[in-house]
Amino acid sequence: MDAIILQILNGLDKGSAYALIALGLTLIFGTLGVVNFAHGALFMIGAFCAVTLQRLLGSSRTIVDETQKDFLGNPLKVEVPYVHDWFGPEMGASIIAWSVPLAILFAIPIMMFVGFAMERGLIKHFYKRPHADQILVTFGLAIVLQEVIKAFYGANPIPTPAPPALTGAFDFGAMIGFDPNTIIYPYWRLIYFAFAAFVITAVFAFLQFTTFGMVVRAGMADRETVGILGIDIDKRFTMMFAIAAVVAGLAGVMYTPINSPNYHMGMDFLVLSFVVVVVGGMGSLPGAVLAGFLLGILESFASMAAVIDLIPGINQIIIYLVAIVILLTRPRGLMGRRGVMED
Amino acid sequence: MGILEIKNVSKNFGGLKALSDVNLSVEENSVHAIIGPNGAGKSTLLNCLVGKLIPDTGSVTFMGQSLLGRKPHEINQMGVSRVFQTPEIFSDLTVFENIMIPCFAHRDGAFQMNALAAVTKQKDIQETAEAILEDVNMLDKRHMHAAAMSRGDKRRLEMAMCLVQEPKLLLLDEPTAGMARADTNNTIDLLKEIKEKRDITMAIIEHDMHVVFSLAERITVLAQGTPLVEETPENIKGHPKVREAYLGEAQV
Amino acid sequence: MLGLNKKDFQLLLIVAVLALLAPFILNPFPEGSGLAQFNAGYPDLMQRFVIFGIFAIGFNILFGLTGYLSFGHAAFLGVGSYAAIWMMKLVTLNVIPAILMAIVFGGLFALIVGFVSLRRSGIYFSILTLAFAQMSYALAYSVLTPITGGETGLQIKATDSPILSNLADGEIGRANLFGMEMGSSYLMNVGNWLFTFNAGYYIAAIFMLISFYVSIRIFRSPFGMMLRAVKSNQQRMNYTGLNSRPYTLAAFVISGMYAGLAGGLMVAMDTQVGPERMFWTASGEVVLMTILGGVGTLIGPVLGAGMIKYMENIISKINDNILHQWFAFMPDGIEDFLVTIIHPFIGKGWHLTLGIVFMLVVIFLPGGLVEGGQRIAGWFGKGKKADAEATDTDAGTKPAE
Amino acid sequence: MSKSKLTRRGVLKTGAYAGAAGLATPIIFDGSVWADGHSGFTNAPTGDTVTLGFNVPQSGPYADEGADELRAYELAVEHLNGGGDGGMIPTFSSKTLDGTGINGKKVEYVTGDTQTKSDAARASARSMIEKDGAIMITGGSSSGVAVAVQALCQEAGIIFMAGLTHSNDTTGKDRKANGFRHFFNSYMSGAALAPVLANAYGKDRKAYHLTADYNWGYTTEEAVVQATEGMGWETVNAVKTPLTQTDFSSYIAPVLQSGADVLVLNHYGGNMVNSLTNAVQFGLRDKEVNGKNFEIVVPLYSRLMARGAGANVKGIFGSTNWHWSLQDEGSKAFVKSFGTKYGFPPSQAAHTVYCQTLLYADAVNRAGSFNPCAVAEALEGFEFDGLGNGKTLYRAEDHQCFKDVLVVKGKENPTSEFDLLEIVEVTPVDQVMYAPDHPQMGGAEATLGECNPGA
Repeated sequence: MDAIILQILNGLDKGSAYALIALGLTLIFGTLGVVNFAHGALFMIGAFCAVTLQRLLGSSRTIVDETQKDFLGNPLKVEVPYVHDWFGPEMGASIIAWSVPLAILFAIPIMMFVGFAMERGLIKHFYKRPHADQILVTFGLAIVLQEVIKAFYGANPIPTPAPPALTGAFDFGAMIGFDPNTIIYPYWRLIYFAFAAFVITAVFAFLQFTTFGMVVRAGMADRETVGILGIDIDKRFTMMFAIAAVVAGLAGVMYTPINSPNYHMGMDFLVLSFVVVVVGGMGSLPGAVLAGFLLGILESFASMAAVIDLIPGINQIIIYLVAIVILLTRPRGLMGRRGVMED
Repeated sequence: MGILEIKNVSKNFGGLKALSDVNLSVEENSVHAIIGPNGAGKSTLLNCLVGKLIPDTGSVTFMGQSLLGRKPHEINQMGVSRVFQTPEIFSDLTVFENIMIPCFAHRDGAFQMNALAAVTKQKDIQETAEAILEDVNMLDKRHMHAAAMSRGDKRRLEMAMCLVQEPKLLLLDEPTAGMARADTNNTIDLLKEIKEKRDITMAIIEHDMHVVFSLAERITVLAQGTPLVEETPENIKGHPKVREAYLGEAQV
Repeated sequence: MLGLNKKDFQLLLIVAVLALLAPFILNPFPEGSGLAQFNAGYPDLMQRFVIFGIFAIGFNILFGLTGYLSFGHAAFLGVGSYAAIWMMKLVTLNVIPAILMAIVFGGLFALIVGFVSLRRSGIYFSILTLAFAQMSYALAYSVLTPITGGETGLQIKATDSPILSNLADGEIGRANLFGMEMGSSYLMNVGNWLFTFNAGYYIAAIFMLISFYVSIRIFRSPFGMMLRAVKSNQQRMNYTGLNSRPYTLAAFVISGMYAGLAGGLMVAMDTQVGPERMFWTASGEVVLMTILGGVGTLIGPVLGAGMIKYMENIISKINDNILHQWFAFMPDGIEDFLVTIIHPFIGKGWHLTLGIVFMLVVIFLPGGLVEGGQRIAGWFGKGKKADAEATDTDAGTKPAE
Repeated sequence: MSKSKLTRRGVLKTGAYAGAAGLATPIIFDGSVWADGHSGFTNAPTGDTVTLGFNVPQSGPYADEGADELRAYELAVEHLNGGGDGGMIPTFSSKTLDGTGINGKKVEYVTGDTQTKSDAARASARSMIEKDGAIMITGGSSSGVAVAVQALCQEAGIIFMAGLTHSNDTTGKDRKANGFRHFFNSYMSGAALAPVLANAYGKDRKAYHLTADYNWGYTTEEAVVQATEGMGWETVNAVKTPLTQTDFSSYIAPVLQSGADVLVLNHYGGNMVNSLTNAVQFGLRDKEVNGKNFEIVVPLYSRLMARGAGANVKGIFGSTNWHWSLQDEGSKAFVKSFGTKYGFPPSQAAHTVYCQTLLYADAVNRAGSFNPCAVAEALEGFEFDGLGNGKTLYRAEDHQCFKDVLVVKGKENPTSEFDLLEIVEVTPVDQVMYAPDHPQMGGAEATLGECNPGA
């Protein structure tokens, strides 16, 4: 039982990441109808916002310490971050340590800008182009973005830990009445889950309760009619794209302490997020979220040792297997709308 | 016994009754119009005939054979062709190809693995296609992309595509919808001409009474999923039930 | 001629001549010159050009004609490869049976995947094919290691003794065609130029020409017209008494067989298989090749395949050293400046260049490289226009929405 | 390849192509590659230069490792051609290298991108052989690539000097007469680690393995399981994880419930970074199980990857082929040479490829020929010293180097981003020795085959 609960937690956690990425993707792909292969790159750029902020906060002056030697036997050069100078070593260190949460504020304007620039500069011209062209241009863009990041940060993963106060794990099992030491769960992962839930709720509320959201939803349903009403739907779609970029970016920022980011993390998630969106059903935001959590949980269960012993290799294919079963039993995924990307 | 027999057909969508207990018989070589206000179930009925929808209850037989459970292409191969409200043609293909495709379907059936044969070598198909294009005065447009044609031309093309298959029953879903009066008249003339030249049965769904009374030999009035009256055009004018259906009870 | 109209026959002839003379055309620069770096006329790359050309031609029969975008085509290539190498390990080192096996298995696997996936259309179909391919990849990499060799793949080893080949004890078998080894080449020195005529390349090129020819026939056949009808309006197709499922399935299987053939040829030319041949990026690559060249055009996919493989194999091998050699004649400052400017786009930066090319092509040449060719031909006036027009077809195979 | 076959083939070809010979001066040759017919082996250098092929990952997850290898190669070429401070040439026990290139020919090189995919790696290697006339191929950062390229070189008649490849298979079941490995392997990791672990953590331990689900993972798991069980440990469970996995939470979380008190992560590269980060996140290291501190072990360490895991590596045991903090003369010379040129210390990948280049050059000099068979003969059974790992043997039976293995531990207080590991023990070579037909190495069936000079 505790093993199951543990895997449900893991599943929710993985699901949060899938759901967040899929949510952004489905705004662009499921509703604007643009096959956006650069969406993974947005996730990656978000993660590198955290890395960049960490570097910025850690920018330093160099002093030479004669008492220590470096690997060549020369006096050791010690980097002293400016924040240490300004706020004292302790305060300075903790500011750097909090770079990931701080990066949320840092990433929002950046991702807004990236999304805005991408839509206005490129995607806008491709709404009416065939999907094939959209694939080629967004894939090209994804590669370019990825290579630019690689040129600046290298190919290796870069550690971006959570603040010390939020690292470590606690005994979740004991809290809900299990034996101690059975269900241990890291703080940061629960924070990630809560954060994802918050962002998802915020996006839904935004689309549900604001006039902006209503117009966008109407536009998704019937773009021409809204256009006839004299509402500039294009401008709203640009905003929508920016929001999708922010959602993907924030998912990336918060993900960095879980796995050290590297330049191709976006591609790793790209295929998976397409699967999630399609399994959720094209054009359905709740579908994408639901599918994200469903696949996350099933993936977690499939990785249990007992399950793998029973069906070797199941952990390798579970997501795709589930996708096939769902798409064969439900023609438009879990909650898909008729006629979206069906031809 | 008509060529098309519809017996006790009902169809529900969720809680909504689209068709309830429809009985209809279309005589061979007649023109039968189905009229009725919006939402009367005309389109649903048509969709039940061509295999797009399967009725919940009842039976549909065409020339003595049941149509239920058959796929659209099978029904077409039995001799039922359909013209859509907005012309459904192969817009990415040329006019000539648009005509050739039904020619192949008529000659080779629902599927033929002829991947190495050349279209240009199929003389019989080419000739038939050219002949029918000449019939509809489109021979000069044969290399045009179908998408580039006017709406009226698309309509005529679609009609021609249906006719090369020599259907026994032609279903027309508002063939003059959105047309100017002149075009409507042309269409009426075209349909009359077709009727004269061939042994063909037509079932027309139509709003435009001018079209209905110009063509139809029998008229069925459908309202709220049920046939109210089936009569000749002469008798249908002024029929109280029809007025009721169209204008509402308050007027009676 | 060969059942083709004049234009198509001309196109086939041009492609055949290009393929035949590829060792000359791809080696325009003399040995030892700075630009020799750009020469692509060596066996491996020439083989890859035609093999990926075949793969893309086959993919285009499905995607270009029916509009069904498969995102798992690499799986058929992989299955074909595995079938071919097992044939060589167990039965004979002659490449023909191996290639036939590859086609059969590629087709069979496509039949299974297609039968299931074609129940859906649009993006749902794409994801189904993707899922099958990713499962094949994941399993081949891990639990199927006994059959696939896992990460390290399969090669022909000294311990393999195919029943129909007489190998000396401990001799490592080599792929051959009735005794002619795929690796054997004939070298020709003309002045400073060195041209390589490789047996394997010509065998692959013959397969490519056959594939290309068959693809033209399919494009011009009633079957091909039906496939375009599927793409254009499936509803009308069904109401015209045509069953679209067998048509799409046949197209899927044919393109799966093309992929299998490509996989078999890969093994014939270079006797090894690794599972990453089936990874989604490999499936994505053929999609990109086709779009880059021009969806639905006859020659486009081949051009796209050539372009991507050229970048991958030539640009990635240019390093700073070579740049310095190129610009050595310039003053030091300018030399260093130029090297610094170009550095990000070469060597390890070849991906960046590729990405930029993708974007430029799709922005400025909406019809792919074929459109570029047409425009160039257009500048050269009417005399040469016919060639380029032949690449696109008058039968309305423009990329459609 | 027997000689008779060579001749027969030669005759066959001459006949077959005689008709086309009118155009110019044709060279007719056999085998898969270019050759000067007279020297009897592939790509025999004719001018005053010789070309080596450096085939490293330049894109994909191991691009940084590849970049470091490339730096070391460039350094080695510089040293072979008499440039720089000579690096390890002066400390190398064999004294044939004198700064005049290899066998009197100046060394040139070409580079390529393996993308860490066997297809791409072979394409790149083939272009080096066919287009650039490379006489030797070296590099790589994974066993899949090493095995694939090694097989290619065997077919082509080229020497392959493996780069970073740790799987037993490279010199085990997939060993080839033309291929040589300086790097250590899974078996050696297990054999070196087990005693140190037993010493540090006690003999009564229960281990839980997470293993990357592919060949290298299997061999490493097997090696570590056997070695630690030999010390008295018990293996509670071994779970395979997909290569493409990025979040290992669902594999890590159940570890505590299994009653295990040691977690062994048979992961490399990005997998290792992520699984280790996740394991530390789940607080495994703060736990006590069976009355003992819970411990984590990473059998194969790489400093570059350790950097990705950040502070999580602190105190975690693993093994490595070489580390820049070694204090022997060879290592010091190499670190100085590399560090002066590039500003940071070399990685183990850089070290192994540098050694391989020198070893190849020296073997050619000693053999007096570039003929792969002569070179192989010179390398087989070659004993040397001064390349940073102490006394080393290139064993004739499987072309594997036998040398001391380093057991390292993540450093508690690193002074720089390069100073992440500290050496715990230098396991003497005798302890990691095994028979060439060891079951983990493909058993009696594994064979080098015959040396192939190509042509």
